[in-house]
Amino acid sequence: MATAEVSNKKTLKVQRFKPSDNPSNTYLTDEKGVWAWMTTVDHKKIGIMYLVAVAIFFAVGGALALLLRTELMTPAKTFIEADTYNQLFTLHGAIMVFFVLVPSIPAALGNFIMPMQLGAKDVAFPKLNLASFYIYVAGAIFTFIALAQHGLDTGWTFYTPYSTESSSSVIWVTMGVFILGFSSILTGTNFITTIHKMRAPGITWGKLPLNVWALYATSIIQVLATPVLAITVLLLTMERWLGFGIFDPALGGDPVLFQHFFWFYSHPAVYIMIVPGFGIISEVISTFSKKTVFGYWAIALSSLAIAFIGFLVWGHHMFTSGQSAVATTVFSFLTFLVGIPTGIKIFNWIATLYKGSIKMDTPMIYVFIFLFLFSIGGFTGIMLGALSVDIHLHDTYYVVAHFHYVMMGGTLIALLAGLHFWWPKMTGKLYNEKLAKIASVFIFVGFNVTFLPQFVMGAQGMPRRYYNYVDQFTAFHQTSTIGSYLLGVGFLIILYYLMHSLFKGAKSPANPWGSRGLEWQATSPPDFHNFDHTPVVIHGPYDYHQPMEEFQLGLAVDTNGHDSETAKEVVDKEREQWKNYSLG
Amino acid sequence: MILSEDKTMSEHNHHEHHVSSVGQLWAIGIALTLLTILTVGLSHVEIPAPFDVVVALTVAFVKAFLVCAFFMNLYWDTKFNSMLLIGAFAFFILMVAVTLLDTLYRNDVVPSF
Amino acid sequence: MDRLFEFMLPEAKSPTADSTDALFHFINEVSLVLLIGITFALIYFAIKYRRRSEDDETPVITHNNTLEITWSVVPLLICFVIFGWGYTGWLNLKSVPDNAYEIQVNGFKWGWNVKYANGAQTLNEIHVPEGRPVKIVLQSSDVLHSFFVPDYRVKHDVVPGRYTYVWFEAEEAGESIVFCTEYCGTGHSDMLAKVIVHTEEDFQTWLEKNGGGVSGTPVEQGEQLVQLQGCTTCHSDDGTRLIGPSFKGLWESEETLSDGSTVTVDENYLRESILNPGAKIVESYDNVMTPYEGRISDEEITNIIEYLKTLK
Amino acid sequence: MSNHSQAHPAHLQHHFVDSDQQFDAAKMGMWVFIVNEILFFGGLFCAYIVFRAWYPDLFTMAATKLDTTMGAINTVVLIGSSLSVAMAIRAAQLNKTKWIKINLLITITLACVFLVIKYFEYSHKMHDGIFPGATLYTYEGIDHPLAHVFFSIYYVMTGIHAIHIIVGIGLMIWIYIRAKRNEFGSEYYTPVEMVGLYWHLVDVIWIFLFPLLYLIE
Repeated sequence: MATAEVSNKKTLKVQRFKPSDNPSNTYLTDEKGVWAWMTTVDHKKIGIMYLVAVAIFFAVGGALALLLRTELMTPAKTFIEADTYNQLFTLHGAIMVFFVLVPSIPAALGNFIMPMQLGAKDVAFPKLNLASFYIYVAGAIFTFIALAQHGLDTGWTFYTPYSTESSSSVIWVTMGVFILGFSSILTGTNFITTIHKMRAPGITWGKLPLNVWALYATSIIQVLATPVLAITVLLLTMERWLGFGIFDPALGGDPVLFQHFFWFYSHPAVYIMIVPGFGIISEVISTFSKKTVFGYWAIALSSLAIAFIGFLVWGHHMFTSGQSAVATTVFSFLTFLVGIPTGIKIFNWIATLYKGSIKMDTPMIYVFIFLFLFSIGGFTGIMLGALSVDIHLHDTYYVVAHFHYVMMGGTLIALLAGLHFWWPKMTGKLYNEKLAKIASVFIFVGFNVTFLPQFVMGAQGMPRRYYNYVDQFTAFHQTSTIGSYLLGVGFLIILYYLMHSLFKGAKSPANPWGSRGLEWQATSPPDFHNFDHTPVVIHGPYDYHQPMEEFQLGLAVDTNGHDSETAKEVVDKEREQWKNYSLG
Repeated sequence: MILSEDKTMSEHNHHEHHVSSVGQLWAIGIALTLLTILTVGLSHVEIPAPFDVVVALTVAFVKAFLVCAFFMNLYWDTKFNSMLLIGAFAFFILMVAVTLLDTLYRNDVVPSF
Repeated sequence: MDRLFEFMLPEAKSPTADSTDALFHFINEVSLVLLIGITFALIYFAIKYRRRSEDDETPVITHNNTLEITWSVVPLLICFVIFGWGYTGWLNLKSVPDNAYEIQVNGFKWGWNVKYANGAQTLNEIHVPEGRPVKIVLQSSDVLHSFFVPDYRVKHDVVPGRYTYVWFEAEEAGESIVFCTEYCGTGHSDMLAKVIVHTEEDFQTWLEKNGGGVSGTPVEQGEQLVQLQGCTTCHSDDGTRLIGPSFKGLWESEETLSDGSTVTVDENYLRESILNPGAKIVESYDNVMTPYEGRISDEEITNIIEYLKTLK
Repeated sequence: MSNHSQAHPAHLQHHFVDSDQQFDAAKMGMWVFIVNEILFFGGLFCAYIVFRAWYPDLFTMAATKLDTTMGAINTVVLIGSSLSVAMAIRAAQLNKTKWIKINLLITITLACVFLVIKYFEYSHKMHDGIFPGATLYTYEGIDHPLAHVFFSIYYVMTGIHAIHIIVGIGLMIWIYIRAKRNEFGSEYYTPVEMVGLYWHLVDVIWIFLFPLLYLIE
């Protein structure tokens, strides 16, 4: 029994709680059955549902990518028609951006982990959290209706006037994206409030895990940028339906204005996708080097800096679009500024490794892959920010390669790192480490074989979104296609061993990596309410020089006044109370 | 063992919620109505080009301030909520300003600064 | 290393490309140095500081302000250099010399219609003189396109309802490929053209030979027009099915429309289908053709119809 | 963190420590939502500003077709409804359930008046052939090739605002039903306050829409 003075006025009675290695009651054993899952307001279950949905969409998007790459084996038609090809790349882009990358880390992993890192029982608005998920599903249904009708062939960017003239089902998809936007907005709103109001005793802003900082920055972008996307697709829908004349030049509108509206969301959106990835990297790198993160504040604040500057650079997608010269100049200048906080992060992570105790387990391998690939993505981003060079490279495969290095080599690899890192926490099972390492080799090699040649052919002039291409690019395209198959194999291996671990994997201890993170001080898988007790935090999440015991403190007397009860009784009691809960 | 910590657990402090008086609320309501009449009246006065918009928007901002500060209780609320409102507005201005940087200067072949 | 970077770019054929290429190489070199540094640090640390036992103690190194400032300021300075370099190169791409030879290029789905000052017209071929600045004035008849010549490092979107331009100076006689780089539908990847560079003398001869545009009997004029207007991109003259119905045997044939009704192909149907193609779509085809309303004269339509009549 | 020994009040959700935390969280969440509403309308205002800067004549000409009197009456109606919502919150804070209900009814009535006036404005314009979008627009009284663009912007801005009013009426009815069940009092009135904040926001947006659309000389 100990006491911690948590506020200026109050002294809390604190007691050490060791996570039990044999939990009688977890969130998985509680509330079983399909209906219980579908109506749950538990952030962990909602996180898992997002994860499954994202994985399904990723499989669809990935299959589309393989079809595209296969078509590009030969310069002319290989096996599908031009119109089909156009629909496939549009869907690949739209699905990967809106249904995979945007919700992947915040809504799936963030939902599961973030409240636990705060020592909270749930997010601030659990019902809203469930609502976000169903709004996401509704958005997906609209998109699938579009597929069943005439598909979509505008590219995921919906540029007018092509999108106002196209004979495909643009309106279904824009309405789908409109709905999906609200899912993202509500998640962001929920997270911001949660981070402000739901922190356990002792978690000051300076003790917030960097993953939470990253999610905080992400949520700010979601709340500020996504509404503009909503209004953009709404105006586009109206343009198509009623001929509003705002974006369609034939009716007096301005297609470049549409691009402004679109990129005002879609550029910050790339930070919605990548910044949560930064959070995961910080967590993993510190755990596997058993060392305090180097430059905590530099990493935390650079996320916010990226979130802010990220709003001011959207015009770098429009250097050749016919926007004014002064706008082009300003956007180019600001684009370089956003590169700096990103660079700061990379250097701080590398400095964290210095004199660490580095263990190359699978999550750490993915962090290394991330640092390598994302650096390339960043450098080529600087290349594309330089005005004269961008004029040559814009809308070529160089850009395709660049954003795949950032989005896939960055976000998706970070997602894989996070998934492998928190998999034992989420499922309570260990995966096959050897297979995981083999898969990571496939992913790394496959990725580079796929996308490195694209830099070269892009610089040589190969435009993007091309169904046919001139013969000189054949060798590059074929190499790229072979690489994509390797990538596919890598993902299949991952799917196999993760599924295998789910059903036949060894049981995981509460804290297999020896992390100091608060989420690891709960059982694996966690209790229904995350912690049996309200945690009290006295050390930062990366204080590896402090003994583990001091990370396992909780209120000796529970705030709810049932300290003598077992976890099961608490759950039962609270479920009873739920029946009387009102909306609010 | 005694462990000390200098900050509070999170930002929720115990505080009394502000209760506005009837007179206060009516005063704001009447002020808003008078300002509406004022702005309609001013719209009939000939004011040279950019300033008519400036005047109309100034009145609108005063009205919006009254609603936000006293109806929405921002005046008594935590400063963070006011910051959210101002932040949102700042980002809106940013969006408009940078978009205008394009739409107003399309005719310049090279930047004229 | 230089060979590798040079391999990445096509051979530069316009003086405006030099600054672009130099900057491209510079960024590549700086990036490569940094990337090697990062990779080396990663691998070195991973080996040197590998975990020896689970009880390893690590030092508490929280931050170092000197380092933070160094790795913020140095990249920032490099970025300023890159910005300035890119900006000046780009200003050069925007500032057209006064003596530039002007050519009008009209992008449409899917091709480039090229018009010269003396009335000469070509499709998907841009004939230019060597050693003289050329200004390409771009306009679009339908959706966004983008005019890209990799050899000259120039690119600009072609925006409907506006004029945009690019300029270059071809250094020697030869050919360069033109791509459309803004996605524009089914035929996007076939929307290619060629810049054909002549010596000054050859260019003048070429201009004279082709000056005045289409000529000959109405049928001959019609035949040239369907080429120049890009009709043949989507409509074959030998019965092959392309994006639109073939011209062969079209005249006076009976066509089923997408709404199930039938129509006989006569002068009025053809005229309507040129000016407002969306009005009556032949079954199993998509409504993708650009309306030619305002872009073609009545006489030209008549000539085209006369030509179509001959394709039995 | 007070009340260690007390059981939860009925309104307190399980994951909050106490009522204060729940109230503050709800309020902050609402403000974050307002941030996103501001940027949602911000997109429309941005389109408005861009087009007004491009075609000032169009806006001067087309605005004459809008009925300033009706717009002004609607402004006052919304101000009145904001006042009554503020009164409803006050009543809740002071445990006067009867006055919560009366004030909510006044607000709902005023919101309906707003919509009725809006309906007359719309139908009057549509009667003249002024529809949103070039497809339906047939009015020829405004001598400007882009007249339809102004009305597209007008309809979409006021239309989305009207949808917010309708949503607000729904929320108000919901609050009214709960007030009738005596759920609110000085201890717990979070939903009343949240709906109030929403309603004031709708008012603030109209405060800007009115001069920008109706009062262009």
